[in-house]
Amino acid sequence: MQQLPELEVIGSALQDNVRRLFKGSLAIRQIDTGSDNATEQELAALTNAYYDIERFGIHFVPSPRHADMLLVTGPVTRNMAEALKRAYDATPHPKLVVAVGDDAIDGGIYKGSYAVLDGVSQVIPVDYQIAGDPPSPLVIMQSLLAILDGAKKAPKQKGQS
Amino acid sequence: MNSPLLVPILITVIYLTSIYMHLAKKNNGVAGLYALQSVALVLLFVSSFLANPTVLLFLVIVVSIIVKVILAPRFFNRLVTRHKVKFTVSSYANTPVTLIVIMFITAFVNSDVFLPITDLSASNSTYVALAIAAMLVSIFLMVNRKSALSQIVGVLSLENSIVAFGIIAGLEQSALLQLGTLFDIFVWMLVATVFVSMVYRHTGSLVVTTMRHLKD
Amino acid sequence: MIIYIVVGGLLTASLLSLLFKNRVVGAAASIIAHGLGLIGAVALCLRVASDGDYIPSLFTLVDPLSALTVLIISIVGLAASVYAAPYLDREVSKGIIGPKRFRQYFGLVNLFMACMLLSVTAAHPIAAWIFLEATTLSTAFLISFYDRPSTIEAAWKYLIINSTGLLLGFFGALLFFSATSRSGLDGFVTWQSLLQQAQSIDPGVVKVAFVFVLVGFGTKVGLAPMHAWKPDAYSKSPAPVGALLSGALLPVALVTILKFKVITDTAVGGAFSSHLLMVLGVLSLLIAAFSILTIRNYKRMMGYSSIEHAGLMALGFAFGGLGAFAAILHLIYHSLIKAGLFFTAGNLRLSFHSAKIKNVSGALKVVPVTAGLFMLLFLAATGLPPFGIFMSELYIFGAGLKQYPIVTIVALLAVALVFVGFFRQVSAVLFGDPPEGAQDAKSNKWLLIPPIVLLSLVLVFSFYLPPPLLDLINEAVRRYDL
Amino acid sequence: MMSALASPTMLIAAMALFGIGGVGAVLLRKSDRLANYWSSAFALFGSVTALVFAVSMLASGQTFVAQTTSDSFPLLSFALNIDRLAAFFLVTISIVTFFCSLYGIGYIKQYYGRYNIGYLGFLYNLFIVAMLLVVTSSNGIFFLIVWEIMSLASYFLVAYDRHDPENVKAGFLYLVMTHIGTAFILLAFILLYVHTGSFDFTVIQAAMPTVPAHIKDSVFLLALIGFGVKAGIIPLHIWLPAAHPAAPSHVSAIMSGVMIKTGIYMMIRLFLDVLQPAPLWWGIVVLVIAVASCVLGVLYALTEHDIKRLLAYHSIENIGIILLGVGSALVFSALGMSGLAVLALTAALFHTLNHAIFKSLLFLSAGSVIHATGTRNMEKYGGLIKLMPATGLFFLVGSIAISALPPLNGFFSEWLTFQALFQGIAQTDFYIKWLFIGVTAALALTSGLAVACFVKAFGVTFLARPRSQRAEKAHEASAVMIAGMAGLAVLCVAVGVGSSWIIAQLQTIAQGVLSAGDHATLVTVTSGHILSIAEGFATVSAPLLSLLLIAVPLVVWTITRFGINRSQRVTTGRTWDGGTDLTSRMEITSTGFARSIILIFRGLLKPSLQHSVEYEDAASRLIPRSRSVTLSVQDVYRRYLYRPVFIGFIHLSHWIKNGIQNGNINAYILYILVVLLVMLGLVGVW
Repeated sequence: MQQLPELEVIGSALQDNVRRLFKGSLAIRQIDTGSDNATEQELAALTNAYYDIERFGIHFVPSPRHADMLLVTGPVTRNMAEALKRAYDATPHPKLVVAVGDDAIDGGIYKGSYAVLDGVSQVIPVDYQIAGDPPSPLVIMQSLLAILDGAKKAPKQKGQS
Repeated sequence: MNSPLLVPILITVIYLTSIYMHLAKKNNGVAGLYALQSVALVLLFVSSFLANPTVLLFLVIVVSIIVKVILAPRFFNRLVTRHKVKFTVSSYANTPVTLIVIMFITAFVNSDVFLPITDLSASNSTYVALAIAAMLVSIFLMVNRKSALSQIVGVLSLENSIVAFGIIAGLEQSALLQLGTLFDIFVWMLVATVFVSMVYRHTGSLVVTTMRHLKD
Repeated sequence: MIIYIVVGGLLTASLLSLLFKNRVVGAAASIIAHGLGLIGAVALCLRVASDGDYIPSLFTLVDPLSALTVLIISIVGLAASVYAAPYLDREVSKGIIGPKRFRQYFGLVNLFMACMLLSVTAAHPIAAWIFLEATTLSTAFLISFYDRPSTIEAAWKYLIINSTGLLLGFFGALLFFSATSRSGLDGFVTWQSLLQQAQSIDPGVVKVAFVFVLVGFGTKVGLAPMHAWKPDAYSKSPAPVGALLSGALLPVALVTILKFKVITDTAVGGAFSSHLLMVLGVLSLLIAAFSILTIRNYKRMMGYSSIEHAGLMALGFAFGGLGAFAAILHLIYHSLIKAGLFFTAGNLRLSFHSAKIKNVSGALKVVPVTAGLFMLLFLAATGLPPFGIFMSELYIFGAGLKQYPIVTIVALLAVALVFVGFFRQVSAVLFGDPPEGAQDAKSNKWLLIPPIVLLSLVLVFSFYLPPPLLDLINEAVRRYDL
Repeated sequence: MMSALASPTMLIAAMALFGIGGVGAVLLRKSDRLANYWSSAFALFGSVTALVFAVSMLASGQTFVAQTTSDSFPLLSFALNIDRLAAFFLVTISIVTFFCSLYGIGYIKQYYGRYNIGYLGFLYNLFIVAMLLVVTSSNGIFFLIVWEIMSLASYFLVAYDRHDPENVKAGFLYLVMTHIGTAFILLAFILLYVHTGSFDFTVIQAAMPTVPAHIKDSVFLLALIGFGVKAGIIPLHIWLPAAHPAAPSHVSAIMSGVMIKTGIYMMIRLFLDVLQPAPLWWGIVVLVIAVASCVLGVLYALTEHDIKRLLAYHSIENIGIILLGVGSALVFSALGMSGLAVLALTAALFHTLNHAIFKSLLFLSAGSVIHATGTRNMEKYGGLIKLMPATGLFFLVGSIAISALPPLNGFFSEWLTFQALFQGIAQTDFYIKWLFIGVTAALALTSGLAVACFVKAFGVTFLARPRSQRAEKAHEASAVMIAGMAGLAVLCVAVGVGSSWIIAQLQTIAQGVLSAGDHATLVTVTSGHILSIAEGFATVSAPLLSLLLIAVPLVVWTITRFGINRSQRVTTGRTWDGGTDLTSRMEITSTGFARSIILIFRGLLKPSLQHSVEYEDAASRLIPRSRSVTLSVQDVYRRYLYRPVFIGFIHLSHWIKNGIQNGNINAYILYILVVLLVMLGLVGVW
């Protein structure tokens, strides 16, 4: 019960940022590039009744065509590399790419395996990283807030490659 | 018709022979009945000749005797002996039914329908009717009998009855034409007997019901 | 004299082919005789068209209708004999018949032709009958030409049924003399004198007589239900004989009925004979239509087609007026077309070795010219324009619709059904993949020229009737339609 | 100048050109190329000549009558009567044949070496000549002759590609149906002859007051059936979806575009001209048939996946729409509302012209597609617009036109038909009013379904990705074929834009047919382009509408491009596929597209739905290997009407044949005996 205010605080800050940057609605496409599903559990928790991230204007969408942000999880298996690249291409500009979880950042515990490419940045340019194995929902939210804060400061930063 | 008694007897003979042809069990019998019928016909010619003697009519009589009385039955008998088909094959209707049908035919001929024709020769109207009845009975022979030989005899008997009708009803033709007709009949007989032989050769019997391959 | 010369020529050809073993002699002689016959027929027609009836002797009387019939017979006869030579040649080379059969064929065919010519030009009804009966005798051996069980069967049926029928016709003819014999004309009665005497015959007798004549000669024409011999005889005889039976013998027998019909009509009015003809005509049409629908043999189909056309002609004459005109036209067209159809059917048989429809397909691939001709002749036979039968059928229906609407409509539907059935079979024969062993009869062009000539003739007559021909038809209608 | 062009010499010249083309093709048959060029070129010349003649006839407003009686045959006369109506049909025919002949030059090439091109050329020219004569002849016998020649020529064209047994069957069905139809027509004409003493239309028309009403009614019904077979009204249509696909495409275009209109022509000629005055129920019957044809036609079209059969069913639908006009005209003229009758007939005539243009365009472009892919099955197409853009564009133009979307020609004729029906609702009394309400609803339904159907046809054929190897290797049609299609596409637009002027012209034709004077004018054209019905009941301006339809998208595009998204940058990437590769199996199929509509109308269409599942292990039936659903629609008329009748006839035939011709000679002689006795018995009666 003590955490509730913290969640609310982060949430309303997020909401403010989303309202300002994305006219009230941030669309996220989550891409699983072969993760162990731990990060997915946490991301899924974001939409449960407790966190209910949608009330702050953040939605998970089914297609990268609709997305403002890509949340990429997993160490990028060889088979998923091409799909990741296509999803990245399909996402309209401007877009944010966030690698979520340690394995997404550099392969994590899978690092060096013959089956993985050791991190999202090996395949597509990554804008932000959210560390943790897995990061908890609150961490994710905090990170998102930080990302949006950063984006707010440097709005012309993207639109590259 | 100068001999009032002769004509009725002869025409009755023709009529009766055509009925007996239905009943005959042997092929020779059918041929014999035809010969008898032809004799009666020739005698009718003779009575006509006595009334009105001409050379041509005499010729007709002679040819008739040769063709119908002598040659035709001999052809048939030779056919029978050559092919060893002594007994004629069965008929569709049994004897009582056959007789009933013949009765009906005779009654029909004596009905109003044929009145104008039987009246052609008022004095002989009954006998005219008998001649017509003989005709129809002959056709019925062809319908009823399954033997090829009976069918030939049926056609010939039909011809005999028609000629008899012509004589009695006074519808005689020019003798020249009668000779032509006789010639036709003679050739017809030759052709028919040849065909009977061919039928026997190809089917091994004289039963016309074996010839039922040409349908639809 | 013309007619005697023609008949003499035919008989000579008959004798020559029987006497000489060389088969060229018989064929050549009969083609020459038939050619002469055609010239004679044309001359005869021109003469009758310009001068009226041609009566060279007591025995011969050629009126317009007879002249037309002579012309038809001669055309079909010439075409048949031209076709027969290569046709039989091919059958000999295929081993279907022995080489000696040439003699038999040409001997009998010439006799057959002579009998038909004599029958149709005979002045005396009984003489006409005698020669008609003689045709039965000469054709019996032509039908059994292949000497197989089935051909014997066909010929036997032909012989017995036709003899029975003709004897009935003979009886009917005799009855017509009931008036004349008493009025002292004794013996030699011509059609003309019979017609003049017609009024004095007892109407009752005339009616019965006409029934016998109709049934009797109707057998020879092939009107249903006396038609039963027709499919058998047509399918089992050699193709040119079929052409002659359908194209020449049918008109001869029909014309004989007409000659009696006009006498009957004079005596008892037209309604009686019309009604009888109508009954037989409709019956023929219906039976033919339904039979053709599922027929399995294309040569038997020709037989039913003839029955259908005989029925149509009977209807035309029954309706009278425009119908009679149309019926005579129909007679001409039908003979030419049907002969052509028989020739093409013969060609098909030569190529496919079978008259069964299920064994014949893809004719367009194997024998394109024959198949094309077959198609066109089929269209002509079933009354599609521009072929003349369309016109004649139209006139026949036009003549009948007002007075006999039901008969006409039934006839119209039956004709449509004939088309469906016929077309079904033709379609099966022409299209598809040919069976194995079918080969083009590489081809003697003389097997194709007769049907082509006949088709062209039909096409010409469909648009243009030469004035003498038209005169003859009109005169015939005037005489035979009261 | 005008009178020279309108002289009959031009018509004779046109016929002669076709004749030279046909006969020459046969003579040149040894060389496929020469035969093709020769016959097509002369068909082109002939069409142009006929077109010039007919247009100048229309322009000069004269009527041409000629007659040559036959010496040999009574009652037959080669009588031509070219009034405005006939001239209008001449125009329609010659426009379509012109472009089809052009297209044919390229299309025929695929038959080189396989079939005889000479005979194709002959039949093609014969077919056109016969059609031209059909709409100009004014003697019943002469008409029947050319009518049958037309049918026969088209039969041979249908069965031309004879190596496909389906085509042979289609030809069989076609000729049988058309022959039965002709039998009815024959009966109708004979009936008229019996009661008027002539086969000449003018004489018949003059003698009409003396003809009893029941005879007129019989003639009406017979002619309706007879010409209905050719026009393809339901339920006499069964030959149409079989025969039109079977013929070479440029011939299909002519058959569907104009040949079936000859049936309409004769209905107009007989019902509205020769047999007038007509009772009210004729019009009602025609309207009911028209409704059945248009609704069922479009429904069956929806269910088709054979592109040419689909188009053929649309012909049935459009014939229905045309007949709505004709039927309304009949109803109005029976009610004495000659102005409305003129309006309705004008609508019918206009739709006739339009359908001729866009349907032949559609058939030609379908022909190009078939030529390129070698199949008529739409499920095997897809993505063709990338490979054959011109054809795709023309098909789109045709689709828009046939879907009655403005500003193409189809819209205006259907709009006019609607106006006629609205006037019917507005101006008639209770029962007729409800009839018109029903009819209008049916037409509205038809229009909607037609759009759906062409969304399907165009989408499945040209959009998405190729669904077969042949479709991947498709190639654009050759230049002449494109020229042929382009001409018709341009006409679609031009007739649409110029519809006010054309409708005004057609109105005078309709007035001529109905012998209604100028006062019977409901359609007025003001300031050159505004078409107004019944003094402002409804107005439309085709040029303005077209301008609007071009301007609005243009404006929208301009604003978006240069206003809202000035700084927008466009990048082209690959299609988002969710990570899996796109395959043609992911596309919607034509059956799938139509499924929901079919199920809505399952009461009418009686579709058969079949599920079949194949299992890996048949015993346990746990894991399915494949699952297929078959949705098929059979023509109910074929199944419940024609098949039983045909089978019945076959049974009857067997029964009669086996009963009578049983091979037993005794029976044969018995027939003779029985006939003899029966007839003798009848002697007393007659």
